[in-house]
Amino acid sequence: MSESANWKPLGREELAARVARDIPEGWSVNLGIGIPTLVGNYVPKEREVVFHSENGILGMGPAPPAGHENAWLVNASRQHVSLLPGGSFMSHSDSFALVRGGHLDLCVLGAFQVAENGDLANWARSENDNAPAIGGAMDLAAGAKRIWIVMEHTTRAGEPRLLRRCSYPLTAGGCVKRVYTELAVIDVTADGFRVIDMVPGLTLAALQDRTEAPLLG
Amino acid sequence: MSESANWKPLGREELAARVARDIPEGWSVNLGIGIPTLVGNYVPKEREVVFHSENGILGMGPAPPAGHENAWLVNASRQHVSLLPGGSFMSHSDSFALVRGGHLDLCVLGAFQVAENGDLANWARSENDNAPAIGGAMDLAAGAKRIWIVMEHTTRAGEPRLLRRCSYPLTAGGCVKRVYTELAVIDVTADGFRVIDMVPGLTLAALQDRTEAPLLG
Amino acid sequence: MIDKFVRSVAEAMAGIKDGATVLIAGFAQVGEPRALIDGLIEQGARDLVVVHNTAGRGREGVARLIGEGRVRKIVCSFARSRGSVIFEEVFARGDIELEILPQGTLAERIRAGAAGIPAFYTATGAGTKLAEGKEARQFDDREYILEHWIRGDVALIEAWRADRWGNLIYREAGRNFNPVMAAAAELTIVQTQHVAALGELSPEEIATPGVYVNRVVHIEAGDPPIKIE
Amino acid sequence: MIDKFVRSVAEAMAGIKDGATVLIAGFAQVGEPRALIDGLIEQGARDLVVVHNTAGRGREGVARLIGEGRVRKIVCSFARSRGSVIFEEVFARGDIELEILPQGTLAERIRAGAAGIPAFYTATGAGTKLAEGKEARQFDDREYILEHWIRGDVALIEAWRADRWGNLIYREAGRNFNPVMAAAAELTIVQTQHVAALGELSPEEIATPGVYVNRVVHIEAGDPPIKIE
Repeated sequence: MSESANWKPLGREELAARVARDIPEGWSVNLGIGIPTLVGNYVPKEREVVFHSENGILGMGPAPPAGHENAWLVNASRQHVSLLPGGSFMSHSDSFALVRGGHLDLCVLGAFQVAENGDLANWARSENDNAPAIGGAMDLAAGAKRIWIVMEHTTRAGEPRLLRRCSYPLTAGGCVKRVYTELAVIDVTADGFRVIDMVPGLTLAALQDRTEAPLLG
Repeated sequence: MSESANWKPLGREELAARVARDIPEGWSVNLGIGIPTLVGNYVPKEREVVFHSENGILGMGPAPPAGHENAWLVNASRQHVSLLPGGSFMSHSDSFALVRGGHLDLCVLGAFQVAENGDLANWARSENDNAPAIGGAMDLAAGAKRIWIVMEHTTRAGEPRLLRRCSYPLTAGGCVKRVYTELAVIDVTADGFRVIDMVPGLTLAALQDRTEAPLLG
Repeated sequence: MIDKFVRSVAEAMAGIKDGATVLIAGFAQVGEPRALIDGLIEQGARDLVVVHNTAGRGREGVARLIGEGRVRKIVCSFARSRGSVIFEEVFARGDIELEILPQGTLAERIRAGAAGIPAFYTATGAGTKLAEGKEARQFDDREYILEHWIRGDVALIEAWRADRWGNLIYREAGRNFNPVMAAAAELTIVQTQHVAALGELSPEEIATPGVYVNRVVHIEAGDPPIKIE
Repeated sequence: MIDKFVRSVAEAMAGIKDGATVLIAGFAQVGEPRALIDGLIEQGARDLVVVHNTAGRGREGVARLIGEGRVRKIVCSFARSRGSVIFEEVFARGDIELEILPQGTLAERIRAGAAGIPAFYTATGAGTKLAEGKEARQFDDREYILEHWIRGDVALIEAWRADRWGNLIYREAGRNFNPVMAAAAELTIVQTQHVAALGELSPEEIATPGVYVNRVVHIEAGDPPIKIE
């Protein structure tokens, strides 16, 4: 993409840091697999956020250094984590009651596609996946107070992921409140996608070129 | 009743002891208000029975001596109790999940009426009670694996309580497995009431006189 | 820094609106947030829907709230009972609505509210007078009735120990309705007997994680009365 | 005297029938009752319906049970994933049925089984491909789908500490599916890392009361592997 000379997309770590900036103190937050998991590293230690893992952990802390893992303490992405003072354990049923009852302030997930009405597709790239791995994504998408998506703005082939309607099977309808990509931060509003931040040098027109659904400035 | 010269009805304490005799070691048991509560006193200490109280206690022990009550330890009948080694606490929702999920081996309740099909009426003596106290009776009646009833064989006026059909509002249908009265122990079977024990000297005919539904010997 | 402690009951009760649904925990005065109930009376909200195991006993607590004419509707499992004198008076005058539920259905409906389940089927009450007007349905040849969730605008909770994140531990039979009500309200207010430092409560033993708690006030209420009303 | 301890895994697994529904706890190998799974393979029951979070990873545990052709149907939230090699082979041959569920729906359906709730409504999955064939219903303008309980004939559980009544305490993230599965089966079998004397476990901390437990076997399994399969 030739016009990319004028602007620089965020890297994975920068993107995670950008999301972290927007999480206020005191929120209960679940982080999905991939870039979302990195978000926790960029919330400053003094800003207390209660991280939740579906397998029954509240108050997760950072990954321990290699060689100092606690074998009994893994998160839902099967990574070793730590527990902060104030953290607690619960069963899977209590953990998902928390998720499904609307007690998470935020869940940050990856996605394949997001539609302008907030529909989310992040579990299957085809109707024909007959043995998928869904995990907790549908519970989180339907249950958390807010879903923020972190994803690349387009596919590797350059196809847009911010769409009028998702073409992949849905995870949940109308759940996405905000999308963070390497190019922009976009809110899902009653009127559709609204751009609230872009990387320096990027124009709304250039962003629209990479987006199927119309963007409000 | 003139023929009572030939036999002697059980007293409250004897009746409680009679019920206790039939409770095997290892059962989880909930005891209702009144005579049922006394049953616990007659299970020998070496025969371990796990007593449950709806307000979230498993492994209840006997009432403490006066002056040694634990203010934080009351049962569902609002009496002070003790906790045995191996006892535990749970919330009301977990406690009733245990009841309603069929995890009590036995619940012993009082009753106004029992029908030959096992229907139980123990919460209201009239259709017109517009502000009743139901408590946990319906949950216990519908949820426990077995309901045993302890009650007087007839009303004070001499009206039978073991009926073809209950005339009072039901607590639950078809739940009663056995009835203990001051005169007899009667199982509820597919064929109706079957007498399995009587006080010495009592005849089946005399018992039938005090019972509306037919009794099998 | 997350700090859910407030300095007074008045501060804890701020903002409760007329018409609110208020879940009030406690059983036989054990684990009952008496200081918060008094605070609610002081605070002044009216036209309340109160969810509590009883319709009040004696003249204090929920009974007093009802007696002061502040409760439009009571949802409970024990209405008329020895000691429910104030409720009886108000009910006889037609000044309070009553919804009577089996105790387990009451607990499970609140749990459903906490867990995002708008309705569920239960065998409790099926085929009885309490099933009237409720949808019935057979599963595997047994009859069940449909019950709906209960969610509170406010929950009033008594804990034994609390830390600044709002993590709670209860004491013995003081647990009762507290954890399930704490999880089912928009605004969960706690009175705690003791204050713990963050990290002091065992992560395995915390019965209500702070995520469910909004405000905590330290009230050394002492033991419940041995002579139960 | 109540004593739920048995002396061997073989004794613990006695009587499991062909066709049984077996709930197997554990998440990412933590809190997974590996010795009992091996015992089930040894025991020989066939035609099983296995309820577990995944369809197995690597070549051990649930994967091995599937590989040996003992599982007629797997109910899980993760089927195809990195490491699900054995499931893939068997599934490609058409030799195993699959029911895929969102993880929270899986947990809640088991909790419903434990709590005597034959069916409940949930928003999870509503309007998606997983709602196909399921009853949908609106409550307060939102769409929900009806989900049914899951009850096990057998549950396989790993605990950190157990006493002779079968009271259990778990360790950290080893709790996961263990308490809910332990409560939802006819025959609940536990392997415990440690044995506690009766009364030694805190009554406030017991996560699974012994009422739910039938048999306990002492297996010092040690820590889960740090390198996760």
